[in-house]
Amino acid sequence: MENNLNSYFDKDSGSYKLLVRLQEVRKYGLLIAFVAVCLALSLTTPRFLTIQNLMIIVTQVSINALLAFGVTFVIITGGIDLSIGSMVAVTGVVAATFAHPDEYPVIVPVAVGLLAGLLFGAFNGFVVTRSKVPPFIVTLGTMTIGRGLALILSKGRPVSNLSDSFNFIGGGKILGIPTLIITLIVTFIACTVVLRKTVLGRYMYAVGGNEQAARASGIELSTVKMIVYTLCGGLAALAGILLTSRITTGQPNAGAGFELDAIAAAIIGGTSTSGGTGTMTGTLLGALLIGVISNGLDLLNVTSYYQQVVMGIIIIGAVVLDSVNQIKN
Amino acid sequence: MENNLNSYFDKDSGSYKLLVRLQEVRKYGLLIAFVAVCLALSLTTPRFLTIQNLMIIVTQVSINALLAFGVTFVIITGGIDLSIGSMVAVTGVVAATFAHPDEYPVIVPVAVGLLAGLLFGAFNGFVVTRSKVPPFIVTLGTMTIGRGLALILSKGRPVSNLSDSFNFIGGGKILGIPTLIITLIVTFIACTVVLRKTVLGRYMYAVGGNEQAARASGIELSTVKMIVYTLCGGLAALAGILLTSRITTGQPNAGAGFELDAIAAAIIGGTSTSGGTGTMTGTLLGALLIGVISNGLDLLNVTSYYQQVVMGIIIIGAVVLDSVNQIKN
Amino acid sequence: NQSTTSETSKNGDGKKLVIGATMLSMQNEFIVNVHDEMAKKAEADGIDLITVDAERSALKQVEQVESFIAQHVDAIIMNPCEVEASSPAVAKALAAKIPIINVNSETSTKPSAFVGSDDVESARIAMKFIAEKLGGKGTIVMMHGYMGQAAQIKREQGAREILKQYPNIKLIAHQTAEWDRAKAMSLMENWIQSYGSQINAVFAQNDEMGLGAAKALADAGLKDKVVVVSIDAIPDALQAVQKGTLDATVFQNAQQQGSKAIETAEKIIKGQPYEKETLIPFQLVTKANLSQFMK
Amino acid sequence: MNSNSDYILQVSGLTKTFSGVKALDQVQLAVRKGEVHALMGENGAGKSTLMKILIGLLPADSGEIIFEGAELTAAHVRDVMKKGISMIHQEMLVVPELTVAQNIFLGRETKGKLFSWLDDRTLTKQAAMLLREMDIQIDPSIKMKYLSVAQMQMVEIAKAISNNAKVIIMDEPTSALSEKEVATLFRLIKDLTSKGVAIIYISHKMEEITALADTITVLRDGKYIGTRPASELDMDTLITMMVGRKIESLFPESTTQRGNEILSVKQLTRHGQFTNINFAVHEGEVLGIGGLMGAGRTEVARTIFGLDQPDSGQMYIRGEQADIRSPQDAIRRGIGYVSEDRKGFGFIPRLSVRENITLASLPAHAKGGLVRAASESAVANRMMADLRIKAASPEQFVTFLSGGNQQKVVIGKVLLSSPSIIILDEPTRGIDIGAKAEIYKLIHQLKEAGKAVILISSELPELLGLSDRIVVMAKGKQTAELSAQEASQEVVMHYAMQV
Ligand SMILES: Nc1ncnc2c1ncn2[C@@H]1O[C@H](COP(=O)(O)OP(=O)(O)OP(=O)(O)O)[C@@H](O)[C@H]1O
Ligand SMILES: Nc1ncnc2c1ncn2[C@@H]1O[C@H](COP(=O)(O)OP(=O)(O)OP(=O)(O)O)[C@@H](O)[C@H]1O
Ligand SMILES: [Mg+2]
Ligand SMILES: [Mg+2]
Repeated sequence: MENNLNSYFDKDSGSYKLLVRLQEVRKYGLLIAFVAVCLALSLTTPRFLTIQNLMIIVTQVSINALLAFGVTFVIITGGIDLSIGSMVAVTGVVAATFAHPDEYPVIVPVAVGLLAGLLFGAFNGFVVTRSKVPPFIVTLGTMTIGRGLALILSKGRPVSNLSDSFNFIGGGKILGIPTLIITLIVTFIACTVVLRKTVLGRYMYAVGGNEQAARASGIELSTVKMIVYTLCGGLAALAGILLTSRITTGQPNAGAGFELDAIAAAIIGGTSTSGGTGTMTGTLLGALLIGVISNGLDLLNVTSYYQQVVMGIIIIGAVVLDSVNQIKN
Repeated sequence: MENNLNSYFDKDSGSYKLLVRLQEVRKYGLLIAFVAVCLALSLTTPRFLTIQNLMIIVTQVSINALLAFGVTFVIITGGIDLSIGSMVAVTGVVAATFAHPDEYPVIVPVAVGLLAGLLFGAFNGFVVTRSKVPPFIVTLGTMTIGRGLALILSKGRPVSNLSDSFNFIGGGKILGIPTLIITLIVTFIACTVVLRKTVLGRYMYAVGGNEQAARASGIELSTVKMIVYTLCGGLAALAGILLTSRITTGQPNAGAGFELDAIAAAIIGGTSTSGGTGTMTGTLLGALLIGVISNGLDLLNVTSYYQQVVMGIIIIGAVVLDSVNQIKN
Repeated sequence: NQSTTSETSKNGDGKKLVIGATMLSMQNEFIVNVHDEMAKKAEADGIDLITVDAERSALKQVEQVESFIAQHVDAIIMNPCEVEASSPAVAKALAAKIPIINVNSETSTKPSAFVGSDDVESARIAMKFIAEKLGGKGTIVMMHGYMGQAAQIKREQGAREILKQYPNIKLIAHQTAEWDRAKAMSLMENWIQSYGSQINAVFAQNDEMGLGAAKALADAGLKDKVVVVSIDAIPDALQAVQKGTLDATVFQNAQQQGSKAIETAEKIIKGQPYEKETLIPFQLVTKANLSQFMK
Repeated sequence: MNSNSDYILQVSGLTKTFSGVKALDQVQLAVRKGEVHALMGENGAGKSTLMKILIGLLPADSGEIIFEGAELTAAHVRDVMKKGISMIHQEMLVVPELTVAQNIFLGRETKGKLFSWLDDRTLTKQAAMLLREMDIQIDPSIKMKYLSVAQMQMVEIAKAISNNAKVIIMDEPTSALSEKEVATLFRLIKDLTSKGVAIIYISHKMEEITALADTITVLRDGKYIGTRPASELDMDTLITMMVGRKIESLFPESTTQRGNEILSVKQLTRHGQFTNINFAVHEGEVLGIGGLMGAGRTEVARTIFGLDQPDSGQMYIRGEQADIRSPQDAIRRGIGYVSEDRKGFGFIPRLSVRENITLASLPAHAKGGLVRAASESAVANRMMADLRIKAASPEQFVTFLSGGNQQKVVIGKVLLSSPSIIILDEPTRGIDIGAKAEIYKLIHQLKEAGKAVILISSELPELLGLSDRIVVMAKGKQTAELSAQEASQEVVMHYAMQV
């Protein structure tokens, strides 16, 4: 018995290593799919594997990835946020309104935009925790509300004529690297740390994994959920501000349908809609996969009708490949 | 002790009645919300409560309701189908292609359209049951694929010039009642019967309520899921054919975003995204609620931007009202 | 019948005329402009204008018209989503003896009156400009709107008509950016990767996409070498033409479309003679004639 | 061995591997008609896995199953059940949204043909008849989710029996039952065996094995240890076969004197669940709470722990009135609670053993919100060693542990939140004899360390063996408070049945 137990604890034992490897394999499955797609593209078009093109892909992916990070937090706790696309629009319009040249310093539109996103997210969290309404409905409601707000605030017209310093945020380069990529990397690291290294992150998994057990362990469910939705709002605001800056306009209809892309990235990355599992690395990989496919199809000049078909097939295919590698149950 | 248990058994005891009533209250909550909205509208606009307007509402609701019925089946088994909007487009285009005047009898486009929907749905079911890919991703993929297919089949152009008999299917009236309303009623009854009166319906609840328990009871999970997705495809095809007939055109971009409305109707109607619960009556009520609000806001001439805000608030509000009435766990 | 009784009642006791309007999309800047002009004109003439947003769905539009009919409005103005799919709405209104005026674009079923312009023409104008600018020779790319929508189909048709006349202009790629500026930017970035300096001109089916393409080109330092032309002449696009980032756009007169639509509706209701078809011409906007379009 | 015809079911050479870990290794089993064949072994020995393979829920890697002389290997659940094997599952497999009758006949409605009509009225009638025959008083038309755990378990039993099976597998059928239902079940088993039905019976409760078993097969760590007639096995030999070592006396003698009062409840009431509950616990004392199923003991515990709010009455901690509104309040005030429903309220299935163990005390291992991994791992490893938690590693998901080890993880979690009052609700439910002894020892240690322990248990020997005082509840009322001397099985049962 004792010996037996000790052998289980022996970190050098074959079975232990195997187990750890099997738990990790999920990521590898996706990684394999990702590498396969990249390889296929490198072989079919020489333009794919150039530093410049890879940089462009990451730039294009970054907005979706930021949103996907936010929604990963939410999904891990067992929730969902459909309003992220609308938050992108609201925060973008709000930021743009304060970003005209020679009005306010650039910090103002950024701060106001972020605040708007945090408030919007907090409102989602408030309704989800206070009412017994499923998050799907709450955020479907606020998605509609948010879209309406963005249109009201902008009177249905793009808010343009933004200051150069504001347009730098999402459109500039620092040492040759696009600001979007820098923001993406910094945010990715921050989100990973929150999820893996903090008490809050642990609580997210616990709440999503078994709400009752989390509660019985003294975790305040509503606090965790509030924080998570607020965080998601904040990240959506960041995405909204960057998008607005990149296209140098605050658009009331920006971000429509972004929620699906972001959720797709998270789920392709291994986050389960039933909550309790998911990693930021997976989500990033999911977002990159979508970005690479879309870039590749453009490079190969696939007709737009067929692009959609191919995109759909590859997404399903990648996740199939992923789950074949996965341990059963 | 004996007495205690027997009193549970005693169908006339107060506590038993209370318990049964509490089980039923969920529906009433939504019904109350629905009646409240209708009442408010009747008081604010005289045009609301006219036979003609009510008929219009039901007609307008019918396509969404058909889709919502289909997706209710799927959600009850614990799945989801995001591809219904695309199926509407594919089946509509397919049906329209065979519906030109003097080519085939009207049964041909209907049959071919339905077949296309059933096949599409079966494909969804096949991938969901054969791979370990979550239904969300599978149907997100087929949503994109379906949209591409619809564009390919129609070469990106609306398919028009349809026969009068085909246009009658979704645009005609029988004894003064729009065919859409008749189809809605018939389908509603059929779906209710399937769900409540057949073994299949029972298995849907079982699979969604506790997959392991269903499996341990010898229920073939994959068969039930296959049927459910196929059924959903069939209903989407019905919706697609009716829509095509109503607008006398097969449109490759028809049905975009319909999936959210349909899912919303189901969830507002009390179907839980985690599976195992839901009724067709609830879904119908959910669809009607959305329809009534949208009609009412038009009648009240609420500006479209504010309509979205109000719509969002009412949807959340209705479900809050519903869940306040609900018993806690 | 209903419309005549309401007509007498309003003529009798001075009750306000009611016009129902269903617009393609209130998230489209040009459509919002048309609508605002309609609202302005209606207000000035003391008319009640009920506006609903079809959100680009023909089905919704048909339903909205049905609803207008049930409400016995005096006239309906429809900004159609689709040529064919919005047609049942026209037929229904006419059957209910309510005048229906199409604004901005057409349906296959002839309405009581039409006010607007032909989208095919706008693309012809834009593409012709490109062809002339390139001297009838070069390679170009085209950005589509949302595939399958009327405006996308017609603008593609117009562009291709002109391209046929210039066999030395090669369309090397065409792809949808769904009317969206951000998507257009990404698409252009990818095209630059693919074709680099091969591209001589970009035709975008609306200004939003044109602006996105121009931004991507500017970021890649290619703007001077590539001609970018789009359609709609939204304020941002006019600004861009002034700055030279956009070479040309095609002006569609929202002000005239909006006010003429209301005017025609009024005439029909009051039984006055009216134009069955009011065609408002497109105009090419370049740096040269920009001043007359800037407010 | 005997000729094949004696055996209705024969298993040989069965092997099953889960992600590299051998759960079953060349296991054999032979069951005779009309016998109760007990399958024994520690938590994680592979008993449930073997049974799941038999019933067709899991595929075996290799091996052979012969049922009534015919090969049954790799058959589908439905076919296995049709052939005459049914199973009561260890983890309750019920569909909460369906009624009792619908659950009982799930998969067998009108022969299970998908497109045939349902006749719920007949199903309900049949279920009512079945339940009456079995002397189980549950309304068959009520939804499953409104039943208590015990009632659900009885429904599961009814379901398995109603299949007219020739072999019924019972995987810890009594883990949620109290004495009275256990008696009902035993009577049913006697009935069935007399009709020639074979029962494969899995349980960690030695009394039950002694009372029922004709033959006993023992597994250890996925390996077949041996099969003996029950009459030839004495308890010590059996335990040695299972555990591979000897277990000292189950209930250690206590020498501690009880100290100051820590917790007392006065007139505690929650409408519809319990009324006017009064008791106090002291440092260094184990207070037992006895009663039948549905007595409301769990509800009292939940209320003290802040999971539910009382309608009236007070709680005092060290003499001060305590207003406990949430589990956080309770934990802050030094109360710990191990729920009877470890799947529902105990652990997070997809978190590792380490993460589960430290979940309630995580802030103690964090600085500025950041978890200090080294400190966390250290306490987790220590607790795993202390409680002898058997897992492949601290990083294994708890969902993959056996029931007993899951329970230890939950106890470990509660202990790490350093409570001075510990409520243990059915702490040994589904736990093997070795682990049970360890948990008893642990309760003893807690008491010696001056903690107050509230022990809710339906196992009378355990309740009597460990408690210093026993409060008895019946139908939500407190019917007695007995000292250790006054209490005996008869006395406790007497008060538990009192109206
Ligand atoms: N799905 C699974 N994946 C991985 N390992 C598993 C799985 N199911 C069981 N195991 C492992 O197989 C071994 C046997 O488990 P099993 O449930 O059969 O034990 P048991 O004898 O029934 O224990 P208990 O008495 O606690 O119920 C254990 O080590 C367990 O961790
Ligand atoms: N069929 C039923 N319908 C509704 N409520 C019930 C039913 N059966 C029991 N209850 C309620 O649930 C409570 C019993 O719960 P539970 O069986 O968990 O009590 P317990 O004393 O903790 O028993 P256990 O010994 O199982 O732990 C009772 O107070 C009773 O009101
Ligand atoms: Mg077991
Ligand atoms: Mg209990």
